[in-house]
Amino acid sequence: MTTLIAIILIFAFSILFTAALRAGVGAMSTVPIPYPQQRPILGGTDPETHAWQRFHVRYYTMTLLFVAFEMEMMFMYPWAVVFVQEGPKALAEMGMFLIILSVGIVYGWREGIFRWE
Amino acid sequence: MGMNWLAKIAGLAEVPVFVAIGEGAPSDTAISLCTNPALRSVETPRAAAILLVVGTIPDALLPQLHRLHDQLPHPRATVLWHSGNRLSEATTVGGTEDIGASLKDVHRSLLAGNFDTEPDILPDVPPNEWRGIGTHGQGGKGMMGGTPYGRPMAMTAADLRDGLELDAYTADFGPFLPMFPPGLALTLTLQGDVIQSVAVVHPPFENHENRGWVLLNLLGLPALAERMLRVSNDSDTTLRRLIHLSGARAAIPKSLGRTYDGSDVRARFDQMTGISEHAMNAHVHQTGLDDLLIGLEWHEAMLVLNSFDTAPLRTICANTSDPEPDEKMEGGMDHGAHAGHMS
Amino acid sequence: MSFAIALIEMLTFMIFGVFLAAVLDAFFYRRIAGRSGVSLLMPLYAAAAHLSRQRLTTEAPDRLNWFLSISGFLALGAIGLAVVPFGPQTAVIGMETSVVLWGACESLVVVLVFLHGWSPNSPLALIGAYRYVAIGLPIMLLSMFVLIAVALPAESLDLRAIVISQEGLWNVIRQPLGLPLFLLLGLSLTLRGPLDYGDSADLAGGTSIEDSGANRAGWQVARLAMLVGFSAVAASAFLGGYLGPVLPGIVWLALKTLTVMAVIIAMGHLLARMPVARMLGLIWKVLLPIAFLDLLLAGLVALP
Amino acid sequence: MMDIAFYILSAIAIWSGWRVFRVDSMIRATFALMVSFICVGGIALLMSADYIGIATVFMMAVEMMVMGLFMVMFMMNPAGLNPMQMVHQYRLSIGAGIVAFIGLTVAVLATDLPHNPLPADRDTMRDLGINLLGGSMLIFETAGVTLLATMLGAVILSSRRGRFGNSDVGAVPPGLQPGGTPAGRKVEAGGGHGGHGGHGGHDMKIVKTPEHEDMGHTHHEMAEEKPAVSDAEPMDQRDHAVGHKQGAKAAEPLKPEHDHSPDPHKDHGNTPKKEP
Repeated sequence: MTTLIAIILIFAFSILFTAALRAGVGAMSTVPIPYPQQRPILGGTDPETHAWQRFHVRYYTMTLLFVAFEMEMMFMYPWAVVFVQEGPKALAEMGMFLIILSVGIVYGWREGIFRWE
Repeated sequence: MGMNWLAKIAGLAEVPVFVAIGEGAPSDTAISLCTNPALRSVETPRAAAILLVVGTIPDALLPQLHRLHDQLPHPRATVLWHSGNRLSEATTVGGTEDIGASLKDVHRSLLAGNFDTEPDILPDVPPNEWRGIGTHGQGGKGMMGGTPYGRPMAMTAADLRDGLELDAYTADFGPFLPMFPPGLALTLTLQGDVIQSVAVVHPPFENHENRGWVLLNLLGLPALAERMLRVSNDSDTTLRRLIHLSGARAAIPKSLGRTYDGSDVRARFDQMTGISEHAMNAHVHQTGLDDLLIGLEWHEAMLVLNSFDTAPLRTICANTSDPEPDEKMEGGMDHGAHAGHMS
Repeated sequence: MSFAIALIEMLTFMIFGVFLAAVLDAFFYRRIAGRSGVSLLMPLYAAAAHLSRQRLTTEAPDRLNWFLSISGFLALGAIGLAVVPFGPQTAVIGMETSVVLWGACESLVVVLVFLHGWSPNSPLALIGAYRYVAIGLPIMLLSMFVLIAVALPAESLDLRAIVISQEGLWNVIRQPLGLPLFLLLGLSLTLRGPLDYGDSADLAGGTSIEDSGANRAGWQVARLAMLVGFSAVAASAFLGGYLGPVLPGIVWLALKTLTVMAVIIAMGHLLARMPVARMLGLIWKVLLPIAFLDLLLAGLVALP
Repeated sequence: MMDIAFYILSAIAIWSGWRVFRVDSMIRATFALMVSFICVGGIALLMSADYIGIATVFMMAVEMMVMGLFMVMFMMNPAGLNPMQMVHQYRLSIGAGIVAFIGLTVAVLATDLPHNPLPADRDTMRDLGINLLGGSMLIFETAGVTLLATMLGAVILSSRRGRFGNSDVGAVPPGLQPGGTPAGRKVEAGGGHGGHGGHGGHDMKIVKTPEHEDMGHTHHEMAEEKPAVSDAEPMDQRDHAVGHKQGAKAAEPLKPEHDHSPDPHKDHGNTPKKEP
């Protein structure tokens, strides 16, 4: 409960702080910004299109591997707590688990998914 | 009263300057600006209070200068230095004056309100009329069509590397980007961050400055870049050792940006930063920018662009085959649509 | 009541930390660049200069996400500091799983930096955002491994217990591979030097290219706050946190935090950044196996 | 106090879950869903399930990030610059929503939920760990193998290179009828339309291609309610324009190492259906 309150307080404070920065020099920001000033930075030229696009992510296969790997990492947190208590058994079990998953990484490496496709 | 207080403190800061370099800028511009304690050269016009034009911007690039000018936040001012340009309301500083002190004065008077902020040069009109067009009044049509909020959306094209057909973003980049050699403006088509095609809009200006410091900056070493500018002679062993320890050489991919004579970015980097004494004769007679840049990721492409001195880079730009004539030959069908939608 | 005191302590720590981080950054930059003279108040002047300029937006930006990315980034840095114990049993967020909470902050940083680059609708910012995600995601795995490794001897995921477990020997010695790997994550979280793939110079500022006025000031403050939060976590996880003789615990924590901060800032100015594709390969092929090794060694050492 | 926190978090979770379907931008939809999950994680914190709650936030932040990358990559109009309807088959989805809601409510009300509140200082992490190393060990290791299969599957399906060559070599879109000729447009020899993404008016002569089905919905459901054909015309022209440019560029001499084999249909197979 205190955790939740602390987190909410911190977020509220951060939002207030950022809003206060904006409000500080509010005099100028109430005027609508003219179009030439809104043009995105390209070093003085005018873009033809919006920048938002079906962006070509060059590493998308890596993200899929990453999600699977991270899912696995979530098992390791409870494991870490009981590691000393359980001793070698825990080490062996997690070792096996990690070796299984390393196969996935090695396979991805072999398929070249860590390159900028 | 509160404003005055803030303005007073702000006046003590280093003046944030965005530098636009033109033709005939002194070759030690970067050195004199960076060693001046009163000012700080920033990466984007959004962070600048003063637009400093060094040298003369040719007429062909004046529209770009005007757009750049209008992108600065208020309060802003323009200062011309060693420049033959005429801009309304701009302050001209003589070549012999202390640029730092002059800029500081301008900045202080801007903040105090003694000096009016410069209005836009360009008219306040959207790139395309959009207000009230379409059912939602956002200027769009259907899913992808029209000009929502003033611009059309990018359309798909095949990719060089993996053949996925996602959106290709085409735009002119430069000439006033800090990571571009001064004066260089390119039309680039990007898919993601990989360059698909390149055409030269404007070649870089003649200039004899060493671009080694820019390379260091692009490698994430701005402090070393400044140090390189500060030491006039090459005998700073600390600098060389620091560059060596930073792993900058290893960070540049091998055989990146290789020209036909065999030198790559790494070799040119060694020469520019004085690591290698071996003088290279840059033979770039057959190399064009399209050979060098197409298929590169953005960061690599910027390293390649800045690894050349101005003279070879101008040759390379001249060698670049322009895709425009091909286009005219290939697709003479729908030019009405082309012009109508793209301008 | 003790909660309120801890909160005030944390706030003070954060304000001084942000200020000192800015001063340290300027100091190291000037030292390395060979420039003389440093004014302690320079960061304040620069902030005032930012605040006295207009805040601009682009054509059709995502205003809400722009705002939330800046304030959220600030909040995540503060949460990092909040899980750090200032003394035995005094942390703003004292919970059994505070290491996991910090991990959640790390993953939200990736989201927020992405949003910061996405929201202005500007091409170079967009490239920076996507490039940051490519590195920000896998580098999190390193931090998960090393934090799990420090949790082994403590038999707890509570940062308070982890600090107490270092009474005999600090983790930086017990697990020598941990801190260097964790510092790499710090460089990535605070967008610095060799792992600054979001706001780098080749994109003229990357995700922050469109930030002006209050937005720019806010983003810089948030980056520094993240530096403070991260350094405090690193100091607690590897350098024994508040533990130390004679001086009060919070002073020790502050000194250790400053040390970590200085190391990160110096690394940021002294190490070169490689193109993103190589870094991606490096993380998966070299650094991740090293992190495996770190966990294995930590496990063997911790076995009774 | 606890109750107030619960109601606030639930309200935000429901509200942001609803926003997922109401906003135009893929990114906003993605991260609205993330906010919803974060609130659910907060509720888990209230129930002293600290680890589950925070792990939810941890995983969801990452997963929504990855989902956002793919949504932006493959959906038209990813930033929602033109307002659109995020829900396909509007009526049906309302119906499905109501049915699911009633079903779940009945299930919750009808179940005899255990009522043994845990003491707040119970170390649930330790219980979880001991269970993983004890009774649930087989499940745990099976999860490892399952995740390995997931990784391999993801790599095989989405990576272009593979041990049998590039994945798009010889790939043809499915036929209109079983065993029929491949659907969609062939790559034209002239190169003038190389940039055409397969949507828009070009394919109008083919009445229903698989990818068109998807398109048709989106067109109809755009709040604009115009027939797809008249809609497609201006887009067609824009595509032409871009197509010319790209076509011309494809004709340039390319460096040999860039294996250039554009397949205009490759992305369709990957287009995710929006099912948040």
